[in-house]
Amino acid sequence: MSTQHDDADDDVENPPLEDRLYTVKYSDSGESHLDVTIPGICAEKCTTYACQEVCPADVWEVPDGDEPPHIAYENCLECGSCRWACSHGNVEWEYPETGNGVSYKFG
Amino acid sequence: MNEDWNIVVCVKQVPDADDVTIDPETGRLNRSDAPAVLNSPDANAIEAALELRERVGGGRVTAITMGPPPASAVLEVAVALGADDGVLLTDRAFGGSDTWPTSLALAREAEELDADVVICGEESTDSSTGQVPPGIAAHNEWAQLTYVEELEPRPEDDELIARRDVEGGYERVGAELPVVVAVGFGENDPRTGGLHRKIYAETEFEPDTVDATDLGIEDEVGLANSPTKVGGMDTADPVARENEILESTDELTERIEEAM
Amino acid sequence: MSDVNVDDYDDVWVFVEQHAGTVAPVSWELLAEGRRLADEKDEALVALVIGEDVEEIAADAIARGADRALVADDPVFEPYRADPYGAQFRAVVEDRKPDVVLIGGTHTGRDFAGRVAVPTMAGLTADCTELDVDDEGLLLARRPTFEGDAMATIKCPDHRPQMATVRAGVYEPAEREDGQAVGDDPAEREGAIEFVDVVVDEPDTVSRVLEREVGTVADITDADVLVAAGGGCDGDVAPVQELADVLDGELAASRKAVDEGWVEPSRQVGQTGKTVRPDLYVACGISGAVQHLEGMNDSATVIAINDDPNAPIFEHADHGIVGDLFDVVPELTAQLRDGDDRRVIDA
Amino acid sequence: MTDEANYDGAFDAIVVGAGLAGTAAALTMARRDLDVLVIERGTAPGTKNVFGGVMYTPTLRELVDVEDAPTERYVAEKRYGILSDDGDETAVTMRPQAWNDAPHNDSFTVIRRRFDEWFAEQAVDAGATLVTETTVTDLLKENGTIVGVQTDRPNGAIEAPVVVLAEGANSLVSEGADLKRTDDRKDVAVAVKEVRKFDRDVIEERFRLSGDAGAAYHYFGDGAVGDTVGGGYIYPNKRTISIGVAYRIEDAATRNRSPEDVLNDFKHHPAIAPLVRGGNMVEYSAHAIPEGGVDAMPDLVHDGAVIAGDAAGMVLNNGIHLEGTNMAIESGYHAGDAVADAIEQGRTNARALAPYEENVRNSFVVENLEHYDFFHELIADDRDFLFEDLPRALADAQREYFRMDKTSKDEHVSRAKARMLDATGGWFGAAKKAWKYRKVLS
Repeated sequence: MSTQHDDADDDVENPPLEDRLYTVKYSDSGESHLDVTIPGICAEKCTTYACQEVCPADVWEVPDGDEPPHIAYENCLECGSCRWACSHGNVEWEYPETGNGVSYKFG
Repeated sequence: MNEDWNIVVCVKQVPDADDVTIDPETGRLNRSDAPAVLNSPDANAIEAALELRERVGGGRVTAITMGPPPASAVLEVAVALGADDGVLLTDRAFGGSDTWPTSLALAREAEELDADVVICGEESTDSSTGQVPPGIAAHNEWAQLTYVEELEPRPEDDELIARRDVEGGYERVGAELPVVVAVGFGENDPRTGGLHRKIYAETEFEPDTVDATDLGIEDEVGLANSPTKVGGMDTADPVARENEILESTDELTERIEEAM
Repeated sequence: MSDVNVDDYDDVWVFVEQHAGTVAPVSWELLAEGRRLADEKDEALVALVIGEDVEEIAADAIARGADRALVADDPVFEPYRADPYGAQFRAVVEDRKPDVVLIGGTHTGRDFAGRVAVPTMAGLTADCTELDVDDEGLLLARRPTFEGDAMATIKCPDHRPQMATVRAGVYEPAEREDGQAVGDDPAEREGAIEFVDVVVDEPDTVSRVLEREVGTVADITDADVLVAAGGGCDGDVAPVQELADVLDGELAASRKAVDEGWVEPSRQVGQTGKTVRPDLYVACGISGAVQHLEGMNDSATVIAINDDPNAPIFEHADHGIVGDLFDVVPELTAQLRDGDDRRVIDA
Repeated sequence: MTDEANYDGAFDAIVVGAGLAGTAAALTMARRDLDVLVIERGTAPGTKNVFGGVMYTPTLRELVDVEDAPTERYVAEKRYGILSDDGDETAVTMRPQAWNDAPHNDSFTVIRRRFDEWFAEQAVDAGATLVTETTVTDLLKENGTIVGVQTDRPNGAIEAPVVVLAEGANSLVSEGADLKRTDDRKDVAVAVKEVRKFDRDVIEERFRLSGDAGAAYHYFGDGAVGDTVGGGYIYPNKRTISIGVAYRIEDAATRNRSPEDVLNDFKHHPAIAPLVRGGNMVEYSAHAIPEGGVDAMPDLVHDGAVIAGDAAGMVLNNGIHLEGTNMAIESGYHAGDAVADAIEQGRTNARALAPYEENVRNSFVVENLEHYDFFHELIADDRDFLFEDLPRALADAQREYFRMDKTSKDEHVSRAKARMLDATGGWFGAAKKAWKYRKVLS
């Protein structure tokens, strides 16, 4: 699906994800609230990497080779898309505990 | 019979440092829409106070704070974590106080509470002078222990031993009671408050309130009695960096050699 | 609240901090800045030394530019304790009425400064990074607040003395040029050393030092070169340590590397660690969280090595390379080592 | 001093989540003198809630004085644009004068962080108890009846005769306790949003607004969200603009276009770029929107518990209408009302709480969901026509219809008609489509 609107007005700012995540207020509980139920499934069975595809914040990163996905839980915006997207139901998804995680200032 | 220690922990409400923004045009600091929260180093002070009470085997932990009425929220945080009580020092007369009158008010209240140990955070994120704890000790002429990593109570000798962080090493220093302690930022892992305790703290708990007259210092506080005045506040311009991204390690080696 | 007559207060004092005869480097840095301020104010620069058998240090201070030295010499002051130091310092201040008092912002300076400022109702500004005097000779003390995002200028118009604790590493130290001192005509550089009455004795003290271990733990705040290990090291900091050795710098670390137990806490740089100002800071596998940047942003040159091109550290670095630190760092170490050999041959 | 509290600790009801449904329920119960405990996982109500940008307030108006609520602008203009990915836009704009007078068609743009906190304060003022920074991790059950909740704090269990599950789209507690099935990824949309800060007059000039008037722009077609089913939106606030896209997680998972790319491309479309250029970004956010409609709705009533708001899938998205806020508040109100009645009768099993489900089914909440229930399958299998062919056909037909040359108007009309019929598959195709979409307009 090609996008023909590269000639659009140039001062539409689309900052890199790093700057976008920098605008989100976040408190780190120190441990990940996300995990994979059975690592083996990702390595052997998964070919679609849906978790990586749907994530708006690059939390999931599927390495080549056979380790489970790398989870940058500090980026998580708590939308939950990965838990629905994974066709193997292999995403362990919990809320960050006791008030940690994102704190939206607008929402 | 173990002596119960009266432990007072000083806490402060500050604008959340994450939300203090700098207006790009005027360069002025914008604290208005930053929510007021507990000064983060004070979380280590509360934890140290609760641990001390547990190690002494008894005694009371009373949180005190100086500020406008909404500041009682940080007393609720302390009570929710396990402090027994809280006292709010609030009075229009306190307005504009710098370290000198602030530490005076806290010192007088600590005396009122017959404190054996006063515990503070290392500094506050909004003024970060780190001078209030030594100020309290000086006003009361009590012993003090700053940059503390660990506390070792010796109730039988009325002494508190602390491991202090000093440049290039550490010290173990014993201090006679009463003593004022400043706990190093990040030196312990604050506990999570119990659910029922937090509900009690945020609903039924009411702090006592004390004003300048109660402490007998009504004409020793406020702007007039503050030696230091803020002459100006502007944004710190970030250090200019070249941001050069190199392709090969030998170019990087050259840059390293140049910087030596 | 007694009104102070500011005109009764003169001279710029610099506190020379020493432990068992070893002077803290920041004291000589403040002596240099003190000299400049004293000349601006056309007043004397006085060194204040508290300790045991410290006359030699007082002489050193004069050789480095102080006009006079005041010395409180007694066993009660060794090792350092806040209450005796505070009481003695206060007594001398109340007696001699200095206008400006500069103290190094070390854990010692920031520990006892309050015990001087409170009883004398002096204006104390902590952790300054810039000093100046305005045209009426009023001290302008500038310091960072809000995690370094803002700079506040603090004044002390109606109270004296004007006290400030100042961060280490801001100024170049005042040097001794073989017996002569900075600035003044070298020949007459003797200046009086005066021993003041000691007002403290042991029974008055309320604290005792049981143990003091200094020098066993790295003091990364003093190092000129720091090579820092971050989360990207995944447990193996050996290559980073080797690079530090070849640069004869010190190993430093981000909070993640310390929390994971790969590096000892005393080497942590950042909000809950140390603030450093080396000439060269090499960040290996460090993403660049704001809490870390706050501790190393004053480094002269920052080099960043990270495999994520978007890592914020690159925005705060002078030179960087995107790559796996386990490849890049050993290569740098090797090239620098060959470079040393080459230099040895050429010398 | 030990860890147990010395407050009496007995609550009539526990509400999980201080979002719109949870707070509406808590406010309603508090006003009927129930002892209500609201447990919010965020540091304050609103910190964990993200939405498009427009709050619909018909039920809110019955609970509080909307004039006191922290709103940004009232919606004075609705605009629907169809975007082709060649850069064309065909749009319909409505600015009924009546919307400029209160109650402004009960449509306001709001900032959830401020609104939710204010709304929760009304419940607290009415007597509810709010505890924050606490996450409910499970339900407490005694032989099948729900008797309380477990939280992630020490000594974290607490009991009450009824639990109102208003946990939002990620209804982990309801799913964990098997009160509802986890939705299929075809029935959930991922939404990403950007809030940009502007000077107030820039916004008012750019969107032709004055005073507190605002607007709600919605966009569809491949030019908006690419090869997926979904849409984009722009909602001007006082000094910020909300810009976002939402589309099915199914498509995000299979069309290898990340939500961030879809948002970036939406912003670059020639019809969108002039409205969003400049300013500075102050927040990037993401959220999930349940779109399973009435089929995906779980049982709303259980022994000792009810489910309300997004957690019950109560969001209407049929392209034209994107409504969740009104449904959340309405369902919260009905939940609170039914729980209060049940408590007063002293019985809180599913039968005693049944009026909640009846009232919600008889309200606009479920009626609208049922009315547009067909819409989902329709959209899915007619996607290419609606999102790819129609936008382009409309653009081409307009060009023909409004062409300025020396041929006759008849010429233009017939060419425009031909282009449309070509897209719909002739007269017969057009009739079939009209029949299929009759419910949209009827």
